[in-house]
Amino acid sequence: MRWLDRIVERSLRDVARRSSRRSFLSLVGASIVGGATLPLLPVARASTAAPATGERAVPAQSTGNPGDPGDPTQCDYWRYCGIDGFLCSCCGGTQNACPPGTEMSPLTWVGTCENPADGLRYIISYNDCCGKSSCGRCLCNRNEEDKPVYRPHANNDINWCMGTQSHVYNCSTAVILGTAN
Amino acid sequence: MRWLDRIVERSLRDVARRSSRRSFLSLVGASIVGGATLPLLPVARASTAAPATGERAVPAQSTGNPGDPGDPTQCDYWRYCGIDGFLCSCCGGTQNACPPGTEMSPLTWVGTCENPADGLRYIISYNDCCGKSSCGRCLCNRNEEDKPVYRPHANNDINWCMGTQSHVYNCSTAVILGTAN
Amino acid sequence: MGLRLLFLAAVAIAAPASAVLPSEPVPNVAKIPVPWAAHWIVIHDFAFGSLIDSKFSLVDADSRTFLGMVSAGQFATVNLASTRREIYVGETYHSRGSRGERTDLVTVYDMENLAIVAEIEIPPRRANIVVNKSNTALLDDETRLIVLNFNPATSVSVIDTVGHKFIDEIAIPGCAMVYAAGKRRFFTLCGDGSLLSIELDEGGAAAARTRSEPFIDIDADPLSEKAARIGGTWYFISYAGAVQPIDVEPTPKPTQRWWLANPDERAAAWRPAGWHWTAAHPDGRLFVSMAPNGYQGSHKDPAAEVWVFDAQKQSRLLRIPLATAGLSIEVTSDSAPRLLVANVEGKVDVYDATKGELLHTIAEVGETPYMIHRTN
Amino acid sequence: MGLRLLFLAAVAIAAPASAVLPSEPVPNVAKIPVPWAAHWIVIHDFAFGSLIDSKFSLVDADSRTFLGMVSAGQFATVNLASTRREIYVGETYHSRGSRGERTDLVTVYDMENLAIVAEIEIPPRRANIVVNKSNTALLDDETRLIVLNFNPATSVSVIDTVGHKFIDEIAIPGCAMVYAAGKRRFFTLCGDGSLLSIELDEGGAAAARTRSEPFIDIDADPLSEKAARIGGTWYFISYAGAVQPIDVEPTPKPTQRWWLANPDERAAAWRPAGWHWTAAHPDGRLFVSMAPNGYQGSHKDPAAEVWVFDAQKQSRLLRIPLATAGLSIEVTSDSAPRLLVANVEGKVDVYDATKGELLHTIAEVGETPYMIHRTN
Repeated sequence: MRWLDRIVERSLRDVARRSSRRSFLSLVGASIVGGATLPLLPVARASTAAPATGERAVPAQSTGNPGDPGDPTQCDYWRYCGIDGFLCSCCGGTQNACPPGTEMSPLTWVGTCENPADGLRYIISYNDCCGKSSCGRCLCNRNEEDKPVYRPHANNDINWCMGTQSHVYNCSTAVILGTAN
Repeated sequence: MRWLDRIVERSLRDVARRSSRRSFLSLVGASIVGGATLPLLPVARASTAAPATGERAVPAQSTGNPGDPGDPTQCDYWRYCGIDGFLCSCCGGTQNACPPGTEMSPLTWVGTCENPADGLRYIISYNDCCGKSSCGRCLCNRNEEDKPVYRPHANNDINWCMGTQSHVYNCSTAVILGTAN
Repeated sequence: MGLRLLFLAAVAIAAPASAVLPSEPVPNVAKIPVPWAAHWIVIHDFAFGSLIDSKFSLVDADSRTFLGMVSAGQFATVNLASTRREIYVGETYHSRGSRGERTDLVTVYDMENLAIVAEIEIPPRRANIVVNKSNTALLDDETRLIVLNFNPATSVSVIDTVGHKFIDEIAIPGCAMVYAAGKRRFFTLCGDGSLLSIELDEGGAAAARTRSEPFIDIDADPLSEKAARIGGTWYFISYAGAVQPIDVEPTPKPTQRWWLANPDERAAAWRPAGWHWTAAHPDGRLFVSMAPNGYQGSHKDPAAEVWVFDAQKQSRLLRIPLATAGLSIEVTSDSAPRLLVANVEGKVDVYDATKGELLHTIAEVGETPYMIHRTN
Repeated sequence: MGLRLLFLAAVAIAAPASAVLPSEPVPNVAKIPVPWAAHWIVIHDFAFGSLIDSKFSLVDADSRTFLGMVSAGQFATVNLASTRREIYVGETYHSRGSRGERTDLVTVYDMENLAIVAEIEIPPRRANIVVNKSNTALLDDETRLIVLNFNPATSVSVIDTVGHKFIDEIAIPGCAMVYAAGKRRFFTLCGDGSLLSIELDEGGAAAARTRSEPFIDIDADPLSEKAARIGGTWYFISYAGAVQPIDVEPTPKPTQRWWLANPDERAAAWRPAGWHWTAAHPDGRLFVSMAPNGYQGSHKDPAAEVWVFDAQKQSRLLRIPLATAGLSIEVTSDSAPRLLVANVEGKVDVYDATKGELLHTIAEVGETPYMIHRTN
């Protein structure tokens, strides 16, 4: 499953939270996150989690293999060229494992992505993980080679939680099936 | 049902939306809502919906009765002194009517609030509206006279969607039962 | 035992004086004036952060008043009847939230109360696809609703919207998405680039199938499934910005293509962009959301402008620069139409569709309001 | 028919060379190392914007790594066993999301997989109250779980956590909230300001009830139900900042009160503040979140500081100014404890509980993460 928002979107629920009393706002005013419009790059975004320390919202990961470079919690990780959904790497799984207690869908959509380490194109299977509700972390959408739904195996709008006990979507993985000629 | 947050809180789901591609950010950068920390008063908040026009996020309402002053979409409306939840006035109902298609709970919590127009204290029944999921608009929490759950009729942490077909909470009203001596 | 009686007994209640506000009746549930006004819209909150709890909100695009909402299950759809005051919501539930038995429904709501009139159980394989208007099709006399199934074999469920019952399931192997094309006809697009047209008999079974020649080069430049219809013609837009009309009579068939952008604009890679990137007014205006600097894979990027065309003359009438980048667009069908843009901030901008001016913004309409439906 | 086989057939797959990344196994589901580490915490997302879809997330408060999650129904509760690798989630579902048949459950998860071990149906009247640790009580040998019911008559459901079955329902008229007070004993607070202690027999039925004299002046200065326990003593805090210890042996009874704040601080209206405003370390440290300038109704305002006390000596050890105002607090139980603060931005700040230093912040842990539970 992919998502249409390539960029950051605002949850309206933020706006829903209000107060009529001012007494406490003086205290917490400096730390309230606002609804103002701001330019925002992913890099800037990552640093907003804890202004005091400048740390990223989600801690970095590595595959540990120089041949598989990049950070699987980041949308620009090479395998995610056709992904759409919450990255399982941020949800208790990894780039190729579902989070504990979810079920990996046996049906998937498939893309090919180029590994910058070896310049090869790999066949990537985007297996959805199912049976718990939306993970909500690290939403990522990239549409390279994405086709309309009437070519379903090349489309990322579909909830691939099928053939699983529950059809509720939790997050998405990016599993290497092999290299593509 | 009331809520603990007297102040604005940040939905983490905002943070979940990211992008790895920068090509579009230059276009939408100026309008993306960010995760930076900002001081924010309710007044300021209301004006963030459309910076171009300065309009409030939710349009103002009036009871039309000078004896019942204030704006029922605002948390500082006098009847809401003990409310906790989404204001039905913002959800398709009014200060004393549930939104279409919901069911008003026959069981309630009750508070007394002073009407600034006549200086009288009124008995207010905070009837929850039930059967549709969270309205999500105009969250308001005020805890005047709020007592712990073991005095339930004076507590606002309880989901009062009881005695209704569905026990799912949508929003809260503030109905006048009479004046208190 | 209602605690309320107890409370009342414990608090003395004064008799209302003349200036005193009277006690108010309970229960009290609001109704919605019918028929709905021309600028009332339904905003679909996909709720991607809690997919099992989506919603549709009815909002007055003039006053920005929130009129009511309908809760729905995951990957829901909505169709609004114009000849009957009913709404049809397609939805999928599991009996225990994220687990348990799956139930698929077309739930019928009345427009005056947004209350449930009927829950029609359908085969538990309705397509669970991110908000897409072509997941369902209300046929032209509004007595049949077609619901796409995908598991991943494809079929459709045919629903009798008058009798409020499921009629039949029809296989459409290799094809997906559904488009109304008559009182008893719809078509679907197929993986080989053709379309399949299906005529229903009076009962609802498939009486005839007509398959076109392939006319879509899916590899080179596919047609987005997010189309809009004006009268007897559907307008599909390719990723590169070609318009492919499909006339529905006597049998759906593609006609001559034309380009949205002129050669200079195409050189600047102005392409359709956004999620649902088309809208159409019955007077013949076609609206397409666009962005420059397109690239392979940019087709779901937010849009910078909405371009307005005379679909018959294939000429552009207006370019509307968006105040906030857009995801999905819709236009009301009246003579003073409003252009609605679900924007990247999760709000809905309301424009004068003729002048292109931003009028105001509707906020607090869900977590991820990805789609807008006009109601008239 | 799985489409994947089809896809594979359509794309040539090269044999892996030495430097080529190997194909990876499917299905592949992660496990969680057991026993859980001392600084792993469970964060409860109340999900107020989609109440029917709440969740509990397991996060390493040192590395900030998200280890897994459990979805839950509305107004859920969680209890973690220390002697058994199980989690008990209390939850309420309707069969069709916001409507349909109500089912109440205690769902048992194992700690290694966060997978369901058992779903225990309980009477469909469990208390639907905003996140509150005293909605349930795991008794001291962890073989019985007490779940508060509220409809609005109050009772408790007794669950056998070893046999994974519902045992009995016990009425507690006029009382609410539950606190473990022994292997087979719990107490509850009553609307007249007393407490009711209930002893269970081996089967789970109520064998004895002991009612105290009223000791809470609910009108003047109620005790918050959000308490913390150190050994054999529960510490309740009044809205004005008085500490009311309750010793559980031999039968729960209130002992001498003391004040959190000195007279000067009380003059500045330093009072407890936040949602769950207490936490306790087994070494005797009591943590209370505080704010100045209190007023009638300020008791749920966010907190500005956390004050740390030696509960035995009734003396303050430390004041921790919060980097971001706090809602709920928790402390880990190890010898290098972390103080966790669910803050007003919807994040969780991790402090050194002894030094009071902010270490880092955990983000993206749900829409409204209102409560934190330690796991050891």
